[in-house]
Amino acid sequence: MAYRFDFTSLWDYAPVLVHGVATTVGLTVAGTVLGVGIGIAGAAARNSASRPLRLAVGAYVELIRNTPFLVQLFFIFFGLPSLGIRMPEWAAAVLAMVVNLGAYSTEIIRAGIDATPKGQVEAGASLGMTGPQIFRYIILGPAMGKIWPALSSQIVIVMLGSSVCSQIAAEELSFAANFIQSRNFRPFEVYFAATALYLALAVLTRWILARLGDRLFLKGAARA
Amino acid sequence: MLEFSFWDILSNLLLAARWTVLLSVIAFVAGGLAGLLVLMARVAPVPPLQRLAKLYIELFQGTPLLMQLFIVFFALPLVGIETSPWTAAALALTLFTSAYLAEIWRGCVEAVPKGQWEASASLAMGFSEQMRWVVLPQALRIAVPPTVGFSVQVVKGTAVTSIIGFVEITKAGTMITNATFQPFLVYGLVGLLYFALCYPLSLSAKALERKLNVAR
Amino acid sequence: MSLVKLSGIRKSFGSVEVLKGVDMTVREGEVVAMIGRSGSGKSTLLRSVNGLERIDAGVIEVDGECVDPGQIDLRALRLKVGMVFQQFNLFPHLSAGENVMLALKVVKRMGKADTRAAAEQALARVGLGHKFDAYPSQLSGGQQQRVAIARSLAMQPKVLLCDEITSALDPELVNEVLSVVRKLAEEGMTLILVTHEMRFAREVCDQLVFMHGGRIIEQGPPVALFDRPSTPELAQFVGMVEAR
Amino acid sequence: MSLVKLSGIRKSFGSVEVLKGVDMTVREGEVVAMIGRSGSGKSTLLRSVNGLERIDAGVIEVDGECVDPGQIDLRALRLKVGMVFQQFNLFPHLSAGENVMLALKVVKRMGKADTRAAAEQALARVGLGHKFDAYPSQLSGGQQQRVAIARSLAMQPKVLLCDEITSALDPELVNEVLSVVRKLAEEGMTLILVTHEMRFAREVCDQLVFMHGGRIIEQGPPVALFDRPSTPELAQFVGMVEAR
Amino acid sequence: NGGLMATAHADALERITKDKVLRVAVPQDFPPFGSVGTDMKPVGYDIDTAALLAKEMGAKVELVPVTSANRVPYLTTGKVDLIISSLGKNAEREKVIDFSVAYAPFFNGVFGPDSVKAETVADLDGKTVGVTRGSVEDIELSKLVSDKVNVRRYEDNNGTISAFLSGQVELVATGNVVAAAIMERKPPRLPNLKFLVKNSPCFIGLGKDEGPLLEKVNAILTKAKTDGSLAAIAEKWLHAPLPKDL
Ligand SMILES: Nc1ncnc2c1ncn2[C@@H]1O[C@H](COP(=O)(O)OP(=O)(O)OP(=O)(O)O)[C@@H](O)[C@H]1O
Ligand SMILES: Nc1ncnc2c1ncn2[C@@H]1O[C@H](COP(=O)(O)OP(=O)(O)OP(=O)(O)O)[C@@H](O)[C@H]1O
Ligand SMILES: [Mg+2]
Ligand SMILES: [Mg+2]
Repeated sequence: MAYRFDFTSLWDYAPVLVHGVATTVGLTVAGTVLGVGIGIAGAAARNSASRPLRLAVGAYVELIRNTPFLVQLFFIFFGLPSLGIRMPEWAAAVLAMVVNLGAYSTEIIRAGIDATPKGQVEAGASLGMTGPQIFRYIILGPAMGKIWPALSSQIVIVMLGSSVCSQIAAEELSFAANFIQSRNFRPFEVYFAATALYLALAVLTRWILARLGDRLFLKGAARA
Repeated sequence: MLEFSFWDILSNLLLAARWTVLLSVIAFVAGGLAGLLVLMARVAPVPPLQRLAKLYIELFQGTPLLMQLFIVFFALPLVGIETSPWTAAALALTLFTSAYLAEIWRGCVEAVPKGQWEASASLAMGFSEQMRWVVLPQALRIAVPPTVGFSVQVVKGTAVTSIIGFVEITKAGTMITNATFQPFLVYGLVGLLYFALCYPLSLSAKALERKLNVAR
Repeated sequence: MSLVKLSGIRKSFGSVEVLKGVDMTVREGEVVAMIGRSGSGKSTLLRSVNGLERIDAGVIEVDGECVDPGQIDLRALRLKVGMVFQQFNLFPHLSAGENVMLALKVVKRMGKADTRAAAEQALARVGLGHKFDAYPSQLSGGQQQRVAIARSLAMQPKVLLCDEITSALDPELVNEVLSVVRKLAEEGMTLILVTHEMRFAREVCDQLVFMHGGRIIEQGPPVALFDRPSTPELAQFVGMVEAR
Repeated sequence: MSLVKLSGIRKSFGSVEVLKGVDMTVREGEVVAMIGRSGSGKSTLLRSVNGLERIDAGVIEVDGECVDPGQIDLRALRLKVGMVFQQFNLFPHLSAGENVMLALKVVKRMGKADTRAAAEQALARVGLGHKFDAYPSQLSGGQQQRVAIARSLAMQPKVLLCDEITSALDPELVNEVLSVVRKLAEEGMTLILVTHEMRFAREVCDQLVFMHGGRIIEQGPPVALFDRPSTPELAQFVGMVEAR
Repeated sequence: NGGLMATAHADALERITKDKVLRVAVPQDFPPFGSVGTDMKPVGYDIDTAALLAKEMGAKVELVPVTSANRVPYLTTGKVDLIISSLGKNAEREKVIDFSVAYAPFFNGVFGPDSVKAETVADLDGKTVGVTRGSVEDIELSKLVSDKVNVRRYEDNNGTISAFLSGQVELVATGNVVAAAIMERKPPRLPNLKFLVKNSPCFIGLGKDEGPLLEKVNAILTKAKTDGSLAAIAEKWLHAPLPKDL
């Protein structure tokens, strides 16, 4: 073969890759925590009594789900400054991920909530609990348990999607790969290594989320 | 110096949208065909094939489309396989699409009751005959809504091909931004264009799903 | 002294009027059984009493707390009225003890120790003191229904509503629930029950209410009503039930 | 002349041995009923005979076609053995006629006209000649089961296996299916039936096979077996069934 | 397969003469070297240079728009014959590709609005500077600045310039002529020169071991320098004569 593979040249750049992995993990964790938070709030809002609120959240969900993440990212990072809203690239990356995951998880969590038996809500109401209390203590837990696998897949998709944040100079894993490639001109080795790292991250993320789901939501329900 | 009017911006984006559409169609068709093959391997009663298909799905669902693109575009040529932005974009999107579609369709195949497999087996049908005549026709019906729904992901996925220089809507957007200094307007328009492409697909996926639920 | 007073309760679903002006009074400590054909409005009436159905007209008064169709906040009413459902409706992600404690904690805002003590006491009252940490999925139907009763009791309601609480149970489990209800009746709890267990109604109730077509058309002591129904509808209903 | 010959059939699911060495012979034209308690292995045995379950040991021989555990291609066996299921398992996206024609077309590769003629004839044989174009969802359970029988018959199997084919039917529909089976028996079809219809078994079968714990522990003419069971297990089973 | 590639590489000139097509990697986000017009076609100094070379070789030019970060892989993976993309020379690049003689002047500098004060490299401490990943500016700036400087590296010049214009970075490191070209378009934030970093003229990049092609390209460039055709391109796009020492 004409091309000689040389993975050793990657060693010099190991710290760059490590930094990239750490940033990707950081972005994902922040994006997930806040994004799922938005999802829960969004799902609650879609079930609320206020029609304008329901419509607004519905529009947000549809708008985000029907436009590419990359464009959302560009809009936030390059477009928003025209309105005087300026933020560092990591913040823009996190914001884009939160906004994106928020829309998807709103939809996913809402499906879980719709699957809650009406009797559960009535039992809560008859004990004198308020709407928000019923949502918080009765509906949410079992609903999250039901949709956790779907939500986990979405989180992995968002983690992988964060690779395009390199485009606004957020120094995550694919930024690291591009950076190294622009210095050692060994694209095959670099992208191969980065892809393997992403795969490992995806497997790890899935594993952690599955454990977390068992921990948080497996109470009672799974013992049925 | 040259001046972009609003109409120049919009018309250039619309012209670029042709490539987005074309690339989506190619990715969807080729990805669908490849996905069908992966699906066959995934459900065939041949364990090594199943494992291979599973690995394929894991691999392409577990790595970013962007990295797949980079590898296809910059790495494959090093081992002697030439790729233009066109072929790279089409190939990477096909791999990506086929992995997801195979997995979506597997769910649909598994939703076909086991009795259908047994009845057709007892009529001496082989695996491919069972698939072709008994299982796929039934799986197809329930597969339509999620498949249409996934087409939205394909359209959006094409945006990433802008990064290897494929001039579709997003790339045209960055180029125009650079010539006009109006990122808010341009990326806003870019977003709206994608929305115009994707939202009808989303809506029809939902409508199809409702129809299917009623029919059940 | 009347604890529950319903006057002129009306309720429609769409264009169908399900409750056509119901008046009813329940005194403190009284046990009332509601009977009637399927669709006669029993559940709807019961659900109205703790606000699960919004009434279109009339007034509900429980222990001095008045509710009319305009009312938005039904909390005060619900604190006075407990409800037990046919389908138990236990919270599946919480253990028996947590099911009982939840409302004490978030509605009554009781302290941790008090909550625990109250829940243990309530579970003991239904004979399930030892099942504090069991999840609903680990309990039989009869046990689940008893936890549901304990959950309501712990809130110390003035009156407890029970809507066919044994209908979803296997026959051999019915008695363990009925005996808990019997005990509550003996202890002086005010109870309004919808039931198809006629023998039980006859033995335990002070008053029987017969609903028909959205109205109460007969009421009085069970023995009198069963033995000498004054309307052909009740006569037919009694005959039907006894023929089973 | 023996048409079906099973020798030393063994089958385990995980660590549980469900068939513990079964030998059985069925002559051409014979009608055999298999009876036995739930879980005794009747279905598993029947399913093994056309390769739906892979056996762990033993040999299945049907009309000269031998199958042992190593066999991969079961097509030849399945062409000789038809099967009718408790749940009918008609193909819902095909009409009755298409259900019958499918395997003729794709497995036997018969011509269009022949396929159609054979399917019409098979449907006529089960009394459903007029339902050629009806979809399964438009047919009653009894009709669906008769289409399933026709579907198997059209392939001209040497032997037809029926696993509790009336168990999923409403009582009033059972007879229409049984009378089709009776007719097949009279026409000389070789049949192996798993059934709980003891009266039917007694009337129609040449041989009765009693399975217990994964073994055949009694077999012989139905009258002899029913009236003079030689094992306590069969005696108990017969008693149990008749007490129903 | 390896043999196939080897011949494809070694005889790029032969292939060009045979197919009569010269494939050139050019910028489309780097005025005045290459940018797009309202018809989205690249125009600029590099594009004109490519046309000039193609004409001299008797071939048709095929323009391939690239970014700073990926132009070298385009060449090393055989997607183009030449890089004419304001490419600066440095040791790292010389390991993987060859360079022609210089064909355009280029001064790297740091640019920014008047409101931001920066007269020397030291003044950059604590400031954010945008630069295009893998460009000469990136490599040179990375060598010069301390850890206190926040260098943001963008995938392409589009990103870098957008980041500067939208205020996401305070300063931008780029070519003097690039800054001038941006200023000409009257942007919202003006990239005034703060200081120059390096004189780094542009070279044409070629694949390794393409001796015949290199000779040909050098010959054409040398001729163009003397006969004034390159000077005309410089006048047209840089509004300045070609430096004598190029
Ligand atoms: N949410 C609802 N929407 C529309 N109609 C309803 C609703 N709930 C009850 N109904 C109707 O109101 C009528 C009275 O119902 P209700 O459940 O009160 O009867 P019931 O006496 O409790 O009968 P059962 O003994 O079957 O429980 C019925 O005709 C029922 O169909
Ligand atoms: N796929 C399977 N996996 C594990 N165990 C199985 C499987 N199929 C059957 N069994 C077990 O094998 C034993 C025999 O089952 P089989 O269905 O053959 O009994 P049967 O005599 O047909 O009973 P029935 O009258 O209930 O249909 C049972 O204990 C059953 O639980
Ligand atoms: Mg009711
Ligand atoms: Mg069975």
